[in-house]
Amino acid sequence: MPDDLRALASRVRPGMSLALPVDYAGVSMAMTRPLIDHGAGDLHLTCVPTGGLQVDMLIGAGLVRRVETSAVSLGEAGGAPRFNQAVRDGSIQILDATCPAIHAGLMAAQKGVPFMPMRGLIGSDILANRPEWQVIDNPLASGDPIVLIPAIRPDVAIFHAPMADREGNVWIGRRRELAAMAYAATQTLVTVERIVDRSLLADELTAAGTLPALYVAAVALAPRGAWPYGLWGEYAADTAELMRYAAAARTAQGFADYMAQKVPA
Amino acid sequence: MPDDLRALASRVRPGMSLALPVDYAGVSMAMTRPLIDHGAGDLHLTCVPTGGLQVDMLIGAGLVRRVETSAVSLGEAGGAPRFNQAVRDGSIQILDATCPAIHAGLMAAQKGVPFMPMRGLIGSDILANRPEWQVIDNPLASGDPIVLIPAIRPDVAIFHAPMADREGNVWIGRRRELAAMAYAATQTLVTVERIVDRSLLADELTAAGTLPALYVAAVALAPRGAWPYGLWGEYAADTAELMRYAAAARTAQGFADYMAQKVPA
Amino acid sequence: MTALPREILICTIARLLDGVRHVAVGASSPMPAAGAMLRRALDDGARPVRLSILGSVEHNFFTNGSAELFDSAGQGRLDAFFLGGGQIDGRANVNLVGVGDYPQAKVRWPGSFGSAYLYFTVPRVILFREEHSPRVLVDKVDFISAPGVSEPDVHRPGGPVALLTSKALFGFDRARAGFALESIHPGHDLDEIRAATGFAFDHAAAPATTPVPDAATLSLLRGRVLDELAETYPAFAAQWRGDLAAMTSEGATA
Amino acid sequence: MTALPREILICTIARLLDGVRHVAVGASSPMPAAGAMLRRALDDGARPVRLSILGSVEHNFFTNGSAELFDSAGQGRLDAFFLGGGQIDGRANVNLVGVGDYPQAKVRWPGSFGSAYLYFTVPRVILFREEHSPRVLVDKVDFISAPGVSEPDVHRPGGPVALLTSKALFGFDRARAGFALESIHPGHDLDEIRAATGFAFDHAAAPATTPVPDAATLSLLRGRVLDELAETYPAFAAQWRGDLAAMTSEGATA
Repeated sequence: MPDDLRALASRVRPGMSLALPVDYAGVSMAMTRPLIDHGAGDLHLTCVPTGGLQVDMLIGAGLVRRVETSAVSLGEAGGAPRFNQAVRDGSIQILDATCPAIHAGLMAAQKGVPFMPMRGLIGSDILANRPEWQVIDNPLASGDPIVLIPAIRPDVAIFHAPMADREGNVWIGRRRELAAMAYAATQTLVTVERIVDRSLLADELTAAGTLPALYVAAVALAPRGAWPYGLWGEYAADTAELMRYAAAARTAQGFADYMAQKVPA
Repeated sequence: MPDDLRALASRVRPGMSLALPVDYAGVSMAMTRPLIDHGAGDLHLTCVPTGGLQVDMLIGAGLVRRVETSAVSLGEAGGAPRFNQAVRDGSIQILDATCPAIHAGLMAAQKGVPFMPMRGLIGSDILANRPEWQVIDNPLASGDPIVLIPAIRPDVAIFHAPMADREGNVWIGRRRELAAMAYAATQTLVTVERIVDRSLLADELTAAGTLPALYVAAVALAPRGAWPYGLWGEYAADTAELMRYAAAARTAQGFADYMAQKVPA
Repeated sequence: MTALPREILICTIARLLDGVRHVAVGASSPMPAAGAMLRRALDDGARPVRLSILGSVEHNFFTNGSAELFDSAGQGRLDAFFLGGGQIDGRANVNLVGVGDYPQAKVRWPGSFGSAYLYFTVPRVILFREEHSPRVLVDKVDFISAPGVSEPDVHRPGGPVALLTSKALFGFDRARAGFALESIHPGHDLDEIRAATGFAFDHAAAPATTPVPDAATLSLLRGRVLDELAETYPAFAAQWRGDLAAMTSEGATA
Repeated sequence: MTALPREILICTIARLLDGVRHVAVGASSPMPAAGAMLRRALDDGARPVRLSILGSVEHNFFTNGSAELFDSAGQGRLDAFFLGGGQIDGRANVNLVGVGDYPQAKVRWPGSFGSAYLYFTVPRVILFREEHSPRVLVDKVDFISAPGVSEPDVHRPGGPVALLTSKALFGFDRARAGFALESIHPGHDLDEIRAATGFAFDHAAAPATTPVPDAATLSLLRGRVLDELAETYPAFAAQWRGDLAAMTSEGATA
């Protein structure tokens, strides 16, 4: 495992909150084993807005105390086995959300406000189980109940992107939830397919899809770092590998055996 | 004047609210004379978040009832003469704001919520003169006053951008306030330097800076359509022309004479 | 031409989408996607129909991250959406979370995704679940991911309009907060529907049969739509083509 | 080497920016920009200093439109900012709107820009106005674009720390809500400051003189910083170079 991935992982301390992106946006799977080896546990995961393989592995490795998410699954490969088991066992706390509520919480942090209002939710058991989400009467129009979602301020956001430059600017394209995570988080750790010499801010075409270094604490090179997930514009998901994991991780032992395997080069 | 600019202008009806961008983001100066010739008046202008030459001209032409803005000026060329005169005369209503309040109002519209909370403002005369902006006690932490900014939902947003494709997708680069205006507005009218044949969504590099056609009601070609303002990545502002306007428009007659001149080709 | 059961479903979906400008479907929802593609093909030249397939790179015209779908719904720019559900009850409540006591559900499903928002903001939400059984169509869901109806003071421009299963099509009456059987698909009958449905519903004494697509629609579906679909759902399209080939050869040997 | 008055101001600004990670300046603010560039040059190798010049394409590393500056301030990522003001009063209230009764002001200025937000959220706001006269430094502003102090319950991580004019440097005491004279620039004296200031302020019996930059700082300023500045503010840089040339030739002929 490259030293720089290890260095990134070492920034995570026990009890921290981590924001992790949805499957198709750029999951830094390359960081998963370094995080597990590093071993900082008692983590609070915020899935932006849903989770998959990485979340399942961190749960399986026993590092997770709580998950806030709109869903966790392996997509075509089915349910997330370690997540489902942990929920049944009650070994993790689950904070069920709905996608735009997670976006709203991050937006509140981005804007430096304590909450964002959000439509919907009223009458759902999601809301009924989230006492920190408050229903108020819209102060601008009485008789109009509306939910307030508190700001979500992750300690660390972690994702994978196609490229970064030497100044630490990261190209995220149109996957702007990655920027939203970074704006909201205290520090953001990024793995990339490649590092380019020319500043991504040097021309307007690349600048348009760039997260400025202001928000980026550290960058590490990790070619095919989303595998077995795909990376938009770069490579497709390895569904067979996801299926192989899904089958193996049905049991704790199967999960342990899978994780004990050497990572394919 | 090209027919398609006339067609765009004809979508504006008396009494409508128009969102117009800041000087450096991409002002569709090409639309100014068509709007004046079209003559729909009683307009409410929302400057995103400040205004300049276009706002001054629309006011000078007598089309404006009300301006919501964080500032109106001609930048290096000094104060905005027709705006300043109209404020002194009381012939327009001025809703003084501060930049992030206008962004907050547009964001509320983007998110489909009635308001956005915002820090700051408390104790300012801006707030004191905006009765529709409410101060509430933060429901999530008592003893914490916070301002709510109502959603701003313009009828029409108008801006100028480098390029559009034949499907109506518009490349706005990193000038994402243009997207914010379009998300918030009912319809968005865009002039562009050029129309390209290839879909802007066909590759991730251009897609990253593209406003999808979903938000765009009409596009018209207008080369150098921001002149005498500049367009980022394309051409610089013509400061001499701005100075010439600033000097001419000190009086109503001077303004009328300036506007009666043929537009340079 | 004889229509396959899935073709009847797809044509029914296209019918339910009549008049939409923008419809979104989930990542692994080939039938709703096919219905939307058929709608787009039927409206070709008359009205543009935009289709967003969530999580797809190909059929994703959004450029503001995964929040943009929800934002566009909040702006009133999304006309139709599909929801499934591990459980759906007679008040159109949807459960995507699990069976048993929350949170330690006996069976845990992935979660509610965007349902608790889109169900409120999208005017035409179509409940689509092929399995039509008392296990899915229950009297009362164990967990409400998104409620079918709301109190009158709740801002709710959207909600359920129909429930489509492999056996039947129901309409939903928001005022009454209940389903009414609109039509039964060919090959099924009212007794079977009653037995398979865990909630009470209104129905005519002799319910209508779900219309079978005409030849023109079928040919559009098996031509342009199937080709378009194959780009995003190759496995589903291949199976469909296989079934068509089997049906043709059966017909030939019959 | 003798320092020009503007060089003393720029070095004072750089001193006030000691320790910042990220500073933003307005579009037409060459002196604050020069101060920030000098700070960056002084900290080279020790600590990165990010400089955002609003409205500039060159010195704009933001990629989320004009809202991003304010967002970054709300996130606590902006350490210092400069505010001018048509009027500034003794409680550090700032008026960017106009003179006379609002809204039909006798004199109308452009407007408040982002002041009513950044004054609350940026920890180190430096009030910078070269004109030091009773017209600008008033007892009470006609319109509060942004207040200098807030009630204790108001969320306010930011606010004014200093007021720098062509004649003097004041510090601001938030608890007392008043200015104290820190130093007078060479060539000015306390009586002049008193006469030119429309509000009361604390001061020592014999106020300090604003330090003049040492030779090393001056050479950094006239070398690297002036070159950097010329890219964004060519007219200002050219005038400065002209004044330096005139001073040198005066010195040669003296």
